[in-house]
Amino acid sequence: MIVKKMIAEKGTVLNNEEIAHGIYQMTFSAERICNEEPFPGQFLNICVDDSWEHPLRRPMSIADVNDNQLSIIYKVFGEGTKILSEYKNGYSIDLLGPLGNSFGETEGTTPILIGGGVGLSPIIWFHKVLQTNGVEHKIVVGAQSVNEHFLSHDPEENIYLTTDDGSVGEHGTVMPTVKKICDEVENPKLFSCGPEPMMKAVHLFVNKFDFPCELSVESYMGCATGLCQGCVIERASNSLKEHSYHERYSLVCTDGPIYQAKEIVFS
Amino acid sequence: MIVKKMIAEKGTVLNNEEIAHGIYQMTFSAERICNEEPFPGQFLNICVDDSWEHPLRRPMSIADVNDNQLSIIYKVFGEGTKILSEYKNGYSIDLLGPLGNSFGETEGTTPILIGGGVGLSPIIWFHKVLQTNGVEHKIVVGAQSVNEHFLSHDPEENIYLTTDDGSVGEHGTVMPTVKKICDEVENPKLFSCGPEPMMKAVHLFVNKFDFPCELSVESYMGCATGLCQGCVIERASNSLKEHSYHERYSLVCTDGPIYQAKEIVFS
Amino acid sequence: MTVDLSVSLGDVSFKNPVFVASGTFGYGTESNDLVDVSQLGAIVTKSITKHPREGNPPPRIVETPSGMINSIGLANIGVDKYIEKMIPVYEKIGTHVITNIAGFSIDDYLHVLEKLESSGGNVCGYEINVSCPNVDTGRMEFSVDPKSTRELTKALRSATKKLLILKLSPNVTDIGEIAAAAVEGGADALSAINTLFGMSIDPATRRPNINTNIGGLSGPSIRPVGIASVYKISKAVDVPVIGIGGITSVKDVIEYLLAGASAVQVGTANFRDAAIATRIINDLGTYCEENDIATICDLIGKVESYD
Amino acid sequence: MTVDLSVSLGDVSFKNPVFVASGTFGYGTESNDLVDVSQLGAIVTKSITKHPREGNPPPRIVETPSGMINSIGLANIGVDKYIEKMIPVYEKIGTHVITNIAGFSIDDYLHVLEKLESSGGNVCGYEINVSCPNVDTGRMEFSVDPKSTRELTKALRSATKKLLILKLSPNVTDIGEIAAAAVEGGADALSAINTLFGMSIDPATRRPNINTNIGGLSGPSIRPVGIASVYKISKAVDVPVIGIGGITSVKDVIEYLLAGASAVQVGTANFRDAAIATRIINDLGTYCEENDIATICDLIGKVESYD
Ligand SMILES: Cc1cc2nc3c(=O)[nH]c(=O)nc-3n(C[C@H](O)[C@H](O)[C@H](O)COP(=O)(O)OP(=O)(O)OC[C@H]3O[C@@H](n4cnc5c(N)ncnc54)[C@H](O)[C@@H]3O)c2cc1C
Ligand SMILES: Cc1cc2nc3c(=O)[nH]c(=O)nc-3n(C[C@H](O)[C@H](O)[C@H](O)COP(=O)(O)OP(=O)(O)OC[C@H]3O[C@@H](n4cnc5c(N)ncnc54)[C@H](O)[C@@H]3O)c2cc1C
Ligand SMILES: Cc1cc2nc3c(=O)[nH]c(=O)nc-3n(C[C@H](O)[C@H](O)[C@H](O)COP(=O)(O)O)c2cc1C
Ligand SMILES: Cc1cc2nc3c(=O)[nH]c(=O)nc-3n(C[C@H](O)[C@H](O)[C@H](O)COP(=O)(O)O)c2cc1C
Ligand code: FES
Ligand code: FES
Repeated sequence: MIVKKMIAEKGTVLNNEEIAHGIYQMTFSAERICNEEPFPGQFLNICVDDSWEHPLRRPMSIADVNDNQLSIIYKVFGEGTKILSEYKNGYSIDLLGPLGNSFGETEGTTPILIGGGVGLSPIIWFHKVLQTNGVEHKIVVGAQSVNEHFLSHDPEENIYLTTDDGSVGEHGTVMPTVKKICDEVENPKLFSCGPEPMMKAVHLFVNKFDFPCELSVESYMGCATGLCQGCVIERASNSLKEHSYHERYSLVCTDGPIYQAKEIVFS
Repeated sequence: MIVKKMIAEKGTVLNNEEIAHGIYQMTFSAERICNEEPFPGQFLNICVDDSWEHPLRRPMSIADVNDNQLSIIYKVFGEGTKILSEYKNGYSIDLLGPLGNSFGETEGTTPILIGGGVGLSPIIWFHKVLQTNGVEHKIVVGAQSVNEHFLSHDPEENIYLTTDDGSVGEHGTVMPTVKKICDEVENPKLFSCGPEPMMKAVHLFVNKFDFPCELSVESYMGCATGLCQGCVIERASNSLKEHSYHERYSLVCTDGPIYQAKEIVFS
Repeated sequence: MTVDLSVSLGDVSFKNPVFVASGTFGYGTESNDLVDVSQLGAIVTKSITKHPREGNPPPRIVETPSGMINSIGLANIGVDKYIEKMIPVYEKIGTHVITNIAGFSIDDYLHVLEKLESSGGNVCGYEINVSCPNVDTGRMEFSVDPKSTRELTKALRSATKKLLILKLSPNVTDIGEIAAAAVEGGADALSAINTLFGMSIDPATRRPNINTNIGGLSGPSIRPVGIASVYKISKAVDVPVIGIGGITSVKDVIEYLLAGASAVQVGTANFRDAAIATRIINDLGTYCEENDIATICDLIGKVESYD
Repeated sequence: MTVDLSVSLGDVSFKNPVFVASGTFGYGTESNDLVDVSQLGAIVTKSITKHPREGNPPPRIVETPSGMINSIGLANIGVDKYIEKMIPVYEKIGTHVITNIAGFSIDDYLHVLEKLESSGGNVCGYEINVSCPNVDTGRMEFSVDPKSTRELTKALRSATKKLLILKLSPNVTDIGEIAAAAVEGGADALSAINTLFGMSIDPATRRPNINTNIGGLSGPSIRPVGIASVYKISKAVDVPVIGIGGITSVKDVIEYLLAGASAVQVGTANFRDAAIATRIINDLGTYCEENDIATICDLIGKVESYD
């Protein structure tokens, strides 16, 4: 892994629109961050407000990079993302990035990308990168209902949607579709980012069948730069990493957010 | 004095522009507050922000009332007024008003209105009301330099400007002009609102010559509704008023902000 | 579903658990233009003292990040005028009024309480503000010393059968210990928290922003301290706790109830919006309906702590 | 005009009075991408303990109004690895490093301090985090008991001639008393404040937002408590005080200096912006120039209090 430099940069908002119910996509210019060549899985830490009412930045996965432009896809969750959703074009956005590690090796495998909800950004971007590089892969995207989807169900193009209520694509969670694909393809390797129940289901499944799998993990972050020790996740193994003061916990912001499924424990 | 009801109302911003260096005028509709027929000297208490970073509202004198529209003139001072200055047309503004008492009797006197800086609002509005009612009067307005003025020096129309640097109107503070006018007119009665040094000078002057004088006083306010007891000013006399728990201090928000000069002590 | 918002403290039943805090709602009638006070769970009055008090010189108030500092200095009309002017008004105010009492010696407090007892007025109970220097013991505050707190409570307990609430200060090493002392002394309930010590200075004038240099910090900034205090007190004692500190929304009320509060008081937020407590009461009903909570008691102390 | 920003604590001179606070800047090297740490007045390290500590389970952090709560649980690499890995790095870091030490008995603290003394490394002094339970005396924190504080300070004083700073907790009845005890024990300087107790609860899950239920509150919300504490301490003792709590701008630094601080530490604000302390240092120079302040000493304790 190449170590990329963290950059603090003021970007300029170029677009900020609701792309599905309560889900927004924002694009901004951020030349110096783009120069660090971010890769899918990496994230930004965004200061939502000049004021100190919300002292902490909000971590957001990068959803795309185009020349000097970055984009994120985010859900309006609480006060911080509400403020983000009100940014107008031309607004100066306070960014820190690229942060964290990124999705790894796909060679010799059939990548199966699994995403859902706010965890879609790295998955969709990774999907684009693999397409560009001509790597054959599948992508499975889950949601509660059609309102939250902003891709089309297109199994011919290897894009599978699922909905809890059956309003588009396959009825149910992503898991039945994932299992079916794993049965069909050679050397499946899973890459997943999504809500905790989805991640737990994927984790359980790959551990049972011993499939290689990379998970993009979320945790509450204080700094995203290794200063606060707030963002820990429990390790399964005892492989001490650089910024972790210990063997039991890993810092999601600097060691992660991408982990081999076997490395970590979901509590 | 007619007791007016306090109204909590969401107004709509109709205009918000810089009228002099760092000084803004904002106009908004606020039908229910206007129905209470505010009079010069009364003020609004404005919630600058939905968030609780600034828990307290900001008191602002009413600068004009037209049908269902109110306006204020304010200086960008700190964070709260900075936020106000960024309100766009159509924005919903959270108002409480009309609050406090108002300027009183002019009959049998020649009113001399003296204003400066952020204290101009009630003076200019009172000037308009007196004009409308055909009451002959003078108005003296002080500022540091021409940049802060938004009236024209027009002694023929009884409007006198003064500037500390002489860049427009009379050179110096308002006091020499005020003294000159007091020498010339019959039964002068002073009405003043402005920065503390101006008010102190007026206070000293009227006490010396025993001129009747009404001062509009500022103080740091917690609630502007008589709940917090935060906004006190020291009384000269011991005339106990309704909402004051005591004889020594008076609540500027409910007893004031207009006081007879003799009633109060400047510390 | 009809939700039962009522709660009991001692022998008194309140229509809902949302009160307004002492010193932040005057004597209860100042905001009649803006709010129907009869909807409130209760009104806690400004602290009443033996003699009228003019309070501290200005400046008395300054804003801080998500909070404010005050030093009003217990300005109030004194117990005699309070009985004469306010008690009759409370006959038809439509909700419970709790009289908050302050003093500088046990005798001070007793004097006020006894006058109120013999006034026969419509006061459902007393909240005792112990954040005052105790002149009998060399100016240390009642609130910081378990012994002073216990003795004061005992003295007041013997003088009334009405609801007796001790209001605790967070400026102590162990609030649980003070709470236990108040309960030993006979308190029916405890309320917490009063303001934290706080100070700010104007760099331009080099003057403190408050005439007493150090004043009392309140508002949303202190909410985490209030919640922690309620949690600690409710682990330390068995009487109901009234949660105070930084409440601005129904979410904050739920946090306090889960932490162990049986009722709450809204303070600083009244200065922005005198009707905020009544709106929170409405929101509380809606919240309970939406979350299938039949009675407020199903929330009190129901935090699922980590062990 | 050239402004003299330097300040002295004990025998050590610092290039400027703006340090970064323990636990909010790692070991000083994590943010090298973002900030030239050599510009800092000093770096105070994460608390170091006798043995490595893995810290508390997640969740460890939550935001609050203008603040945050944490319960990291003193996660650190332990003194041996600290001496091996970090001390050599500090040879060329370009500013002073103050090692913060935590422990659960006097022996714990002594062990760490003695190891550091004999390492011969480039550590200019020690800041002692006394907000830890004292296992010798039944788990009460060192910081809340004047006697524990005095004894601990005495023991450490006899083991080092270097700068010895005691870092005080605000969660006490009388911080002046604890300060006096630390000075009696031989402290060269005091720093204040560590975090306040704080708690918040997620209404949806009914779980505390922090694994230890109650955690430490920091950030702008606690600044008025920090300033009041520094003011009280500087009235109670004659050693320099380092002001901590909610600093985000040069204005905040001026307030702390006026209140009596000789230096300050920036904490939570580093999480938003690792370069914030260096920008404040620049702004401090500009402020002094614009206000004709020749040396920082002309600000220290210069508040014009009301009497
Ligand atoms: C590495 C990473 C990548 C992420 N990528 C995305 C993304 O691409 N799109 C997306 O919509 N969301 C993403 N999130 C989640 C996003 O950070 C939270 O939804 C957001 O911070 C909520 O902020 P809020 O102010 O709206 O909510 P709040 O009202 O502040 O809090 C709601 C919840 O959001 C979470 N949260 C709040 N602050 C933080 C914080 N500083 N760090 C982590 N979690 C926090 C907490 O779990 C909290 O309970 C990501 C999180 C991480 C850790
Ligand atoms: C009755 C009255 C009428 C006023 N009318 C006007 C007016 O017409 N135009 C105008 O420009 N200004 C007026 N002011 C002053 C105005 O309220 C302050 O300038 C404003 O509150 C500053 O807010 P801020 O957030 O910008 O400043 P901050 O950064 O918050 O504070 C700067 C200074 O403003 C003052 N201030 C802050 N909050 C309050 C508060 N809640 N109450 C009183 N003072 C406060 C304090 O003195 C403080 O030191 C009036 C004040 C009063 C009491
Ligand atoms: C301006 C002001 C005056 C107060 N006066 C009193 C008082 O007289 N007696 C009392 O017991 N508490 C008094 N308090 C404390 C409040 O009742 C409450 O305990 C505290 O403000 C915390 O709640 P909050 O954060 O909701 O304001 C006062 C608080 C403020 C802000
Ligand atoms: C995440 C975090 C970790 C901390 N860890 C330590 C620590 O290990 N040792 C210590 O003495 N103080 C620690 N502190 C306290 C800070 O050094 C500082 O005293 C406190 O946060 C107040 O300053 P602030 O408001 O600027 O953050 C920590 C604070 C935070 C927020
Ligand atoms: S978020 Fe601060 S160390 Fe990871
Ligand atoms: S501002 Fe609250 S009583 Fe006047």
